[in-house]
Amino acid sequence: MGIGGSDMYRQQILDHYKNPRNYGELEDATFTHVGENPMCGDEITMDVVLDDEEEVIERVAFRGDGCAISQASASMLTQKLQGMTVEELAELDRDDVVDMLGVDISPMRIKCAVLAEKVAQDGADIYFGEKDLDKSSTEADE
Amino acid sequence: MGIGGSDMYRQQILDHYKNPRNYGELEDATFTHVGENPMCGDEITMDVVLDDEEEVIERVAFRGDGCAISQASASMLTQKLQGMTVEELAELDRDDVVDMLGVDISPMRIKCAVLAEKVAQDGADIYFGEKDLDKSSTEADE
Amino acid sequence: MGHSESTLLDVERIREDFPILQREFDGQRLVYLDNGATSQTPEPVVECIADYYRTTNANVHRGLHQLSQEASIAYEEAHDRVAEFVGASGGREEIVFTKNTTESENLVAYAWGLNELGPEDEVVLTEMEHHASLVTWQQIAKRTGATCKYIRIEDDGTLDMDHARECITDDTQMVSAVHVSNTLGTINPVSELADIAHDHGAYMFVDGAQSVPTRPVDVEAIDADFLAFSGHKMMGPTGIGVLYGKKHILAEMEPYLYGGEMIKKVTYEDATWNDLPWKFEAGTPPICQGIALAEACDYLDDIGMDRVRRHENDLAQYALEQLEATGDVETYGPPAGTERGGLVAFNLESVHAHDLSSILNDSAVAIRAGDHCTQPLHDKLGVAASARASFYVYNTREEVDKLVAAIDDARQLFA
Amino acid sequence: MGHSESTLLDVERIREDFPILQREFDGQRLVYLDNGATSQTPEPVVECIADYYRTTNANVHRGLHQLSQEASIAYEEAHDRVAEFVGASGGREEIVFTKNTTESENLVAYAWGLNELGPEDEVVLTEMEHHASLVTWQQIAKRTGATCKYIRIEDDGTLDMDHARECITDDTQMVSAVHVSNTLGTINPVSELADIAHDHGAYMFVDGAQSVPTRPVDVEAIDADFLAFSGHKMMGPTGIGVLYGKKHILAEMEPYLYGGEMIKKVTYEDATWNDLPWKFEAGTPPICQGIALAEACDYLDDIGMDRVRRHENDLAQYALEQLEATGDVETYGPPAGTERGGLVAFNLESVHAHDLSSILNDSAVAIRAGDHCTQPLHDKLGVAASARASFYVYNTREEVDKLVAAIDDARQLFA
Ligand SMILES: Cc1ncc(COP(=O)(O)O)c(C=O)c1O
Ligand SMILES: Cc1ncc(COP(=O)(O)O)c(C=O)c1O
Repeated sequence: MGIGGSDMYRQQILDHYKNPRNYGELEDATFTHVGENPMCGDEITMDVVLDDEEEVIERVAFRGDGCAISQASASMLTQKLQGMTVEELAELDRDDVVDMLGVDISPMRIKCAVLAEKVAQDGADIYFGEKDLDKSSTEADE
Repeated sequence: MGIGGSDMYRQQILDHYKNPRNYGELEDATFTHVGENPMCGDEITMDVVLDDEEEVIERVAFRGDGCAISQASASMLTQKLQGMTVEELAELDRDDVVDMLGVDISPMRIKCAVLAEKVAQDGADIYFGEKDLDKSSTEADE
Repeated sequence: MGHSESTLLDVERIREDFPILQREFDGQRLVYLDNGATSQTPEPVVECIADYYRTTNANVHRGLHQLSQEASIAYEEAHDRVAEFVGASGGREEIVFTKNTTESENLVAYAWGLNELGPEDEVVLTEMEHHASLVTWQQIAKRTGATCKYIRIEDDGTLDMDHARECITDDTQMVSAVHVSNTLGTINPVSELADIAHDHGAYMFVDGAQSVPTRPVDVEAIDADFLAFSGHKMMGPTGIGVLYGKKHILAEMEPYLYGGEMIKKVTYEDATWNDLPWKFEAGTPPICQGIALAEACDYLDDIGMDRVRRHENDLAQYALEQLEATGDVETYGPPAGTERGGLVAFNLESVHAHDLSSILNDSAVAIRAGDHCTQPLHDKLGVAASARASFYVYNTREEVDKLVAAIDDARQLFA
Repeated sequence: MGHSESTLLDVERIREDFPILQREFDGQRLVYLDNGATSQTPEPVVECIADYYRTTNANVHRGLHQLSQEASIAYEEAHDRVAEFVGASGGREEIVFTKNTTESENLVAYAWGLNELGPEDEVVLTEMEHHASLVTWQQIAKRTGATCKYIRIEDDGTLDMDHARECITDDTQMVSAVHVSNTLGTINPVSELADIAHDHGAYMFVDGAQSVPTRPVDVEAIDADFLAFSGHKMMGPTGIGVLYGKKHILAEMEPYLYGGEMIKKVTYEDATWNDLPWKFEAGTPPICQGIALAEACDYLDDIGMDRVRRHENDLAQYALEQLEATGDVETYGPPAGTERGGLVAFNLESVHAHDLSSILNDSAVAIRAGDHCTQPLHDKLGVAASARASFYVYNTREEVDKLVAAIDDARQLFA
C-alpha cells in the first residue's frame, strides 16, 4: 500500500463519518471551543461538560464540517473523552489519536486527524487560564 | 586552444601594451572623452584633434590604466584613427576592433577590447551634440 | 525527438522520455494528473542538468577561465532562448530569471509597486487570481495605501468584461490578471485587458504560470508589460522562474534584490546598477536551472506549442464530459465546448476533496485537492476545497478513464 | 564514501566523485581553483538530482498523492538536515530555503530592516563585506534613513576589534559581518562580535557563504541571530541558499515574499501567515535543490568538516608561501602562519589580474580575477582587481605548484 489512501477509510472511520456520535450542542457546556485547518477547510467545535470538581469530563459533543478523517476523529474522540480526567486529556498526543483511529494516517492527513484533539485540549487550557485568551480559535499544526 | 588565453597575447598586443603609441595629452584637442569598465577597473581617456572642417581626424592621443587588452587596443586605435573621417569612426564596430587586434578575443574580454573605440565614438557624438551631455563618461557594454 | 507533420501528439513516444511515468504503486501504474502543480521532467532536461554539473559547472559573468566562459555563455543564451519562446524581441534584456512565478510577481510589486503606488492609486486584479498575485498586490497596496479592485467572474467562469471596463480607471496603475486560471481553466482575454489598461495609462501584468507551459504565448501580440511563469510547470527544473518585462520599463525600474552581479560600481557610501537583465539578478543566479529551462523550451517547441494546446483542451473537454455524465460531480469553470486550459476542478457530492484524493491515490491516480492557492475564489464558489485533475502532453484519454473509474470507487466506498 | 580514521583527506578517492576534474583543455588537465566562486558537485549529489526528477518529482506541502508526499517529506526533512549541519537545534523552523546567500541577506533586510530601521538607527558592517551584505544594508539604510558604519581592517587583514567596540553602540540595530572573507581569507571573530552586538541589543547577522562550506560552523556556539550561505559553494546545486534565523526572531518578523504556501487564510481583503519556515518560502520552492543540498551536507559530513578546514588551511598556507617566495607577487590578508580560509588573493606586479587569469587559462588553471564582489575593499587595498586562487577538498599541493608555474609563464610573457 502507499503512504496514504483508502487504507485510512476502514469501516469504523466511514461509520463515524456517516453517523457521527455526539453530534450537536451541549447547552450546559463547561467550555466550548472551535478550531480549524485553514488549508483544508476542516472546522470543528467541541462542547465539554465537566463534573462539579472540574476534574472529570462528563459529556462531550461536537459539530463541524470537513473531510472524513477530521469528522470521524472528532466523533470517536467524543466517546473516548467521556469519563477521562482533564489531566488525561492534556496528556493525549498524536499517537493516541492514531491508535484511536486504528488506521495508518498518511503524514499529509495528520492535521485532519488531530484537529479535534487539539480543540478539546486548547478549550480546556483556555478555560483553566493556561492559554492566552486571545487564542480564541485553534489551528491544527502537526 | 581554449576560448580565451594567451593566444590573445601575441607579440603585437604585448608590444603596444608595453610601448603604448600616442600616449599622453593633446593640448589642442577638439574633444576629450573618458570611459571605463567598472567591473574591470580599465580606464581610458582619449584626446582627438579634428581638421578645420571638423570632418577628418588629424591626431589622437590616449592615457589610461588597465589590462593589456584594453591598453593595447587603445594604442592601436590611436594609429588607426589618424586620417579617418568622423563618419568612418562612427561606423566602426566590434568586428573592426577585433580585426585591428588581429587575435581572437574571448567573449569575456571583449569589453576590454572595445572600450577605446567606444570612448572615441561617444566623445565625437557628444561633441556633435548627438548624445546626451549628461553621459560624461563611457562604459563599455559589449 | 522530432514529431511528424500530423497535428496529433505522439503520446507514446513522448512518454518514453519520462521514466517517472513508469512508476507503479501496488502494481498499478502512476496516472499523473497533477501537472497544474508541477510538470514532469523529460530525459533531455534531466541529462542537461546532470551534464552541466559533470562538465561545465562554474560561476558566471566574471570568470575568465574556460569553465566560467562556457557556463556564462550558456546561461546568458538561455535568456535569449526563453525570450524567443515567448516572443520577446528584446532578447535577454527583457528576461529576468527569478526562482518562480511568485518571485516574479514580488519583484515588480517591490521594485515598482512599493516605489510608485500611493493612496490615490488602484491595482486591478481578477476574482480568480492565484495567491501569487492576489496576496502580493494586496499586501503591497496595504503598505502604500493603494486600493485593490477585483474584476468579477460570470457564472460560466469567464471575466465580466463590462465590469473590467468599470474597474479600470485613470487611477489604475497596474492590472494583473491570470492568463489561464489554475482553478477554472478559463482562458482570459489578456490582450483586451492590456488594451483597456493602456488606455488608462496602467501597466498590464500577465500571470502566465498556466499559459506559457500549455499554449503559444506571444508577449508582443498580447502587448503585456510584464509576464511571469515558472520552469517547473513547463518541463524545466524547480528553482527557476521568469519575469518578462518591456525593456524600457525594466530599464527605469529600481532594482529589487541587492548584492553582487547587479551592481556596476560600489563604494562604502553608494552603488550604481548593472545593465539589464543583470540589474535584477543579484548574487549567483540559478545557473543550471536557467540552462535547463532553455532545454525545456527546445523540448516543447519540438513538440509544437499549438499541438500542446490542442492536446490540453482535448483532454480537458473529454474529462469534463465524463465527469458531468456521472450526475453527482460538480465541475467549475467554462462548460464543455468552450476551449480551456488542460485542467478540471470538481467536487464529488458525497466525498470531501481531500478524502477523494486519498482514495484516488490507492489507484495510483495523482490529483490535487485543496484550494489550489485561490482561497477567495473557492469562498466565492461556496466550497472549502475542490479536487483538480490537470493534464500535460503525456496524458491520455485512457488515464482520464482511470480517473473516472477511481472516482466511482470513492463513490461506492462512501455510499 | 567513508573515510579512514586518519586526519588526512583521501584526495584521490574524493576526486573520483568529480568527473569534471578530469576535463582537459588542449591536453592539459583542468586545475580548478575557483571554489570560492562555486564548488564542483560530487556524483552522489548529481545522482540525487537526476533521481529526484526520474522518481519523485512533484509539488510539495499540499499534495495528498504518493509522489507529492514523498517529495514533501524529503523537502521538509532537508530543512532538518541543514539545521543539523549548522547546529540549529530548532530544526526546520529555523531554516529558510532561499535562492542564494544574497537573497538570504535581502530577506532580512526587507522583512526586518525596512520595517524596523529608522533615522536614529545604525547598521554596523565590516570593511571587508561582500556586496551581498554591503550593498543590501547600504541601500536599505538609505531608504530608512539609518546609518551604515564599517569596522576597520588592520594592515594584517584582521578586524580592528577596538574599532568594532567603538562602532557598535546602543543605536546599533544590526551587526552584519562576513565569517570568512572571500578576498582576504580572514576568519573573523564572529562570536565576539555577536557578544558585543547583543550587549547593545543589536542582532548579529553572519555571512557564512565562505565559512559553512569549509569548516565546522555552529550557530549556537557563535550565538548568531542569522546565518546565510549558498548551496553552490558547498557541493550543492545552484539555485539554493539558506537563511538560518533564531526561531523567536523569525516568528516575529513580517513576511517577505507573498504568495502561495506562505499564507494560512486569504480573502480578497487580507491574509494571515503560515508557520515557520514556510511563512518565508512563497510559491513553489527550490524542491530538488533543497533535497540535493541535504545530500551535499551528508557528503561533507562524511568527509568531516574539521578535515575540510585543515585541508583548506594547509593549501592556503602552502600557496601563500610559494607565492611570496617569488618576490614580485603581492598577497592580501593575514600573513603565512595565521589560519585562514582556503583562498589567496594576489597580484603579480607586472601583469593585470585579468591578463593573468586569461594566461593561466592556457595552462587549464582556473582562477578568478576581478574585485570578487568587494569593490570598496579593493579600493582600500589600492588595486582595481586581484587574482584569487581558492581551494576545496579535491585540490592538491601539486595543483598549487601548477598555479605557481603558470604564473611564471605569465611573468615571462610580459617580461
Ligand atoms: C562572503 C560571501 N558572501 C556572499 C556571497 C554571495 O553568495 P551568492 O552569490 O551565492 O549569493 C559570496 C559569494 O560570492 C561570498 O563569498
Ligand atoms: C496561475 C498561477 N499563478 C502562479 C502560480 C505560482 O507559481 P509558483 O508556485 O511556481 O511560484 C501558479 C502555480 O501554482 C499558478 O497556477
